[in-house]
Amino acid sequence: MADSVKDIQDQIIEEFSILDGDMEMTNFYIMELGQKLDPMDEEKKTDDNIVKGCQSKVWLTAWLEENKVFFSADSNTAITKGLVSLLTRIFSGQTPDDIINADLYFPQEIGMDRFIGTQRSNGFGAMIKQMKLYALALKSKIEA
Amino acid sequence: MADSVKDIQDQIIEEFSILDGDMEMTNFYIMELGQKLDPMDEEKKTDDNIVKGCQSKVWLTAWLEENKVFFSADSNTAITKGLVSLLTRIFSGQTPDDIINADLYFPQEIGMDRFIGTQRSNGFGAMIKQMKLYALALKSKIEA
Amino acid sequence: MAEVSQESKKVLDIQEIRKEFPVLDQEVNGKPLAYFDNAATTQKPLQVIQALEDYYKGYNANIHRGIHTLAERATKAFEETRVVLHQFLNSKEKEEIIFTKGTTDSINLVASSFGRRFINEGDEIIVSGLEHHSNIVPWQILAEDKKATIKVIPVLDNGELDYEAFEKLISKRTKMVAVNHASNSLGTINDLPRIIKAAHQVGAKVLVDGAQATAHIALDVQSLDCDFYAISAHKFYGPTGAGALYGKRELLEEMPPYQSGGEMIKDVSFSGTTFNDIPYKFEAGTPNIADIVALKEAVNFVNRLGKENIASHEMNLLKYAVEGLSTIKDLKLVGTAAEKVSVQSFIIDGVHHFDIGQMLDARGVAVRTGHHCTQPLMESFGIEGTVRASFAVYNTVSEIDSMIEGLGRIVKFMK
Amino acid sequence: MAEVSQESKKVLDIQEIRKEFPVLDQEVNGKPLAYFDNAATTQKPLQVIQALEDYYKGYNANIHRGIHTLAERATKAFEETRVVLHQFLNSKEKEEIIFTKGTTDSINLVASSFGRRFINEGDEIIVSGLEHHSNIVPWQILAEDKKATIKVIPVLDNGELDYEAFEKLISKRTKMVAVNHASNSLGTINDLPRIIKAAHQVGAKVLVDGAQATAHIALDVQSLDCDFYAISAHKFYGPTGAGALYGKRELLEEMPPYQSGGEMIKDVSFSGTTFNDIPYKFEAGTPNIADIVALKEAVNFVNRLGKENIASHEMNLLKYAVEGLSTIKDLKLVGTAAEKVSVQSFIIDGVHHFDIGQMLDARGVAVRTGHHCTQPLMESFGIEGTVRASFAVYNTVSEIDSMIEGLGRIVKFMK
Ligand SMILES: Cc1ncc(COP(=O)(O)O)c(C=O)c1O
Ligand SMILES: Cc1ncc(COP(=O)(O)O)c(C=O)c1O
Repeated sequence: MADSVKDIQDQIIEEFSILDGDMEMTNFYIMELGQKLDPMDEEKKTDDNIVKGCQSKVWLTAWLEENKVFFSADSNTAITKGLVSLLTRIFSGQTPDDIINADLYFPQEIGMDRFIGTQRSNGFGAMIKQMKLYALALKSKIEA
Repeated sequence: MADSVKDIQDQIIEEFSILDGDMEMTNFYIMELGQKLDPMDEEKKTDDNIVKGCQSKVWLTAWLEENKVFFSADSNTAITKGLVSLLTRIFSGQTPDDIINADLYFPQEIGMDRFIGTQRSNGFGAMIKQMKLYALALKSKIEA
Repeated sequence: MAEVSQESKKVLDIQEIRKEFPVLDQEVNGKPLAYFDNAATTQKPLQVIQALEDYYKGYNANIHRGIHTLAERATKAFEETRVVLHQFLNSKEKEEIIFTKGTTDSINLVASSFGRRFINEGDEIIVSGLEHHSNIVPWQILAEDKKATIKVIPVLDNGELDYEAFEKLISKRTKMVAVNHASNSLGTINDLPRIIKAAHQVGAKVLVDGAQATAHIALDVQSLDCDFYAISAHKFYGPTGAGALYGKRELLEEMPPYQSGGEMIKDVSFSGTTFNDIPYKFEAGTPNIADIVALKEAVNFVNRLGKENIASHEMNLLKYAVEGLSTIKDLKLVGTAAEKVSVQSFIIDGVHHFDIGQMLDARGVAVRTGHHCTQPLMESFGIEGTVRASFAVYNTVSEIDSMIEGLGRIVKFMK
Repeated sequence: MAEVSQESKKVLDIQEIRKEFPVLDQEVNGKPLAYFDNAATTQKPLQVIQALEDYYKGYNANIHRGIHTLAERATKAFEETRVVLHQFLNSKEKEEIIFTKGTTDSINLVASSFGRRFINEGDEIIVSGLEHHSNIVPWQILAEDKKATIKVIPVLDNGELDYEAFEKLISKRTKMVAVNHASNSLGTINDLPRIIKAAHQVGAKVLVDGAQATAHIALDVQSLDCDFYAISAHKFYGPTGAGALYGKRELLEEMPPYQSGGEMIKDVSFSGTTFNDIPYKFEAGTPNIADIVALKEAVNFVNRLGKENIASHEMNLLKYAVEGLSTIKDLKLVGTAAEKVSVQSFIIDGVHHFDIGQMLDARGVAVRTGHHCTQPLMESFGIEGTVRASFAVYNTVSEIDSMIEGLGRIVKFMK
């Protein structure tokens, strides 16, 4: 069984804590994580799958496996790709309900919360919303 | 011979000095002076003779007598009428050049200078300008 | 985000409130200032002035497209005001709040953009005889452009609209009814529910000029069901140069852009340009960021005091003023509607309003004189202008006493 | 009225100047802020912030029609800024200065009002490939309305306009040429005398978008002989929400009003309305009084330092930055015109501009990234956007060092 949303967030916070709040290092680390993100099928990078509200582009898809939600994502910018990799790490393999109800506190802890407030310049908030919407849609699929 | 522009201004300043800068009294006194202004011929109160830039209306005409300029004026508001009566008192009977070159310092001394700065709301500045323009026009008449 | 008053009914401590307005603490012509020109513009509390200072000393940056920290802070603060106004007006969505320069700008936006899309030859636009020029001239220009016609709701002697006449004016040809919430010259509060219902029955839209209502009347655009609502920040304790337009989403979405340039576009190319979503479609160019940020504090100020409490203080002042004015010989009140905001116009037989204004100013009392940008209204009363005293939350009865005393002296002198 | 620098050539004491900008004295992400987003908006010196405070704490009132003391003081201060701008731009008359929200508002005013009166079917409007969306989209909308055509002056590889191509584009059909004085994305200073001369030879008018010039280039609209000049206060140390349009009197007088409402009318009645003289004809509604009052202090600030001295410091910074940037592997400068203001755009092969912006912000360096509202220009270079560093008088070489060091680290990491 996957770790809980809370557990994974706590792991992430722990990992980032050695960077001691240095934002430049934090960004480097996030980009590194992005480089390790599972590649997304090129044919999934359609306009339909672009998350709205991003300055940089994010493609995002989701599917069910044994009633758990899985995500695949990519971005044209390194930092956004790193951020989305954190989100897929947390959410992939969770139940729809766990995703829908997730309370994400890690952005604040790693100094990335400012990406959430201003949806227009950056898509972090939009990404989270889109993942929850996917979970909601997939949930109704299970229940149907 | 008429007193000079300077002399009359000094008389006015002297007269107002007993009001001790009390603006309410000053306004009352100005209105009183206005009530004593020589009446203007009704047929001279034409649109052509209205001074532009006034919130209250001022009619103003000028003519020559023995190469001296004389003014007749009226206004639909009491304070403006008082102000214009001060101006006609100073300027009527002066030579065109004395009017054109006149340096009016009395408004400042009697606390009425604020009417000069903002030409749009009140026509004090516009009145002075118009009187100087009349003097200029009449001067060219003399010289012609 | 918005400070909301906890106890809703309370008696305000006016002396304490006055301390929040440093401008009030001054002498004019050697007398304490009594500022009764609030319908023209209100004074600003410290928290508004402070917000400007904090912005410029702390995080000034151009918004929306910037990704650096200051730009994100500025964007956040700017968008917070949108949320606060959305709550203040109770719009359904925050995207229905468009930032403008003020009421005039908001009305021009609607006249131009709504007009372009929805007004055609032979259509009728109804305005009221109480309107400010800003809610007349844009419609006149539109009507001329489109060969449409302007109809005018007449005004009764007491300053109320003639609703029966209105209900005869309105027809299938009516496409827009543009009325103010409260009259700036007379204070009359219009019966918007009645107007809006009648308008909607024939499919007409309603624009409400809210310039004079925001500081005094609790607002709820959803329950009013108006289609547009226009406001100016400077009329309710906010800075000059900022205001807003509320519009129903479905209308705003169908309307073409008004101004164009940066920010209101999605993609620009010389082969074709696509526009952004609302509200941004209507917000071309760098907005008035600092003042819009500070506008939030104006709403917070009003909410902290509570509009009901503000209005109740102002109604006391109005009543007191009317009583005082009634003691002045030959003084005639102009505007005596049953429902009013705290505005009182008057004239004195045989004394020009300009002289009254000057004489009051000489004793520190600031009133407005003239036609108040409502020439057609003045004309319908057969007068050129009035003296207008308009009260805000920081005014006091002793200030009114000074005005009444001054008026007494003028009348005594003039007669 | 305007403070003018006495000695015209002097080396500025930048550390002293920085003290006038409290916003600069802060840490961002734990590092000292280096604000290089000046082409988006400059920071404001204390005297501008103080002017706002003085206005709101001292003499806030609505202007022009008010006759009480505060209204007269506010009107006087407001109109003083008109005189100061008239001197700053060297217009022939102060009435040729119209207050607007900013450059976008000014250009929309001209496109709408001049366009309405003077642009007809088949006419041509020339804009340059360097333009900001605010100087493109209003003309596109006008052209669509009037069945006119837009022609585009191409841009050379170094960011300069192709003047020979321009001289082929221009013809008797050309009615308007709209170009910026300096490009916000590339910094290119355009050869306005050449453009204006060619335009006037065929009877076309010229609108200059001066948004990026005001802070850097000495201005003289009379010797330029342009027909319109549009500026934003916030781009030259002034407040947001205020700007101006210069226009030649004879054109402004022939143009119909743009927005309508209070203040821009002479007389309003339902049988017909007459408009005020310029500049008031174009200033509908309560203006942004406080910010326009404070704008005077922005001009005073620039005049006190001396534009020549400011430009000379900025050119040193630009040169230093270009040298530093040239040491970064795979970095390509975008915009290398011979004559430039202190703006440098660049891209790094294989690194998205967004990531560069974020990484620089992480070390306190604020740059702008993206298309800078010049999508057609970006398209003509075959890129999506750039990183843009733009310098103001308060920037220093050590701030540039920090940017260069940050860029070096990014490249090292990414490659
Ligand atoms: C060249 C240029 N033109 C026009 C504008 C628009 O100015 P504003 O947003 O102040 O209206 C800008 C700034 O964004 C600019 O740099
Ligand atoms: C009723 C009314 N409508 C419109 C306006 C115009 O508002 P603004 O000048 O802020 O655009 C005013 C204020 O002058 C007003 O009182």
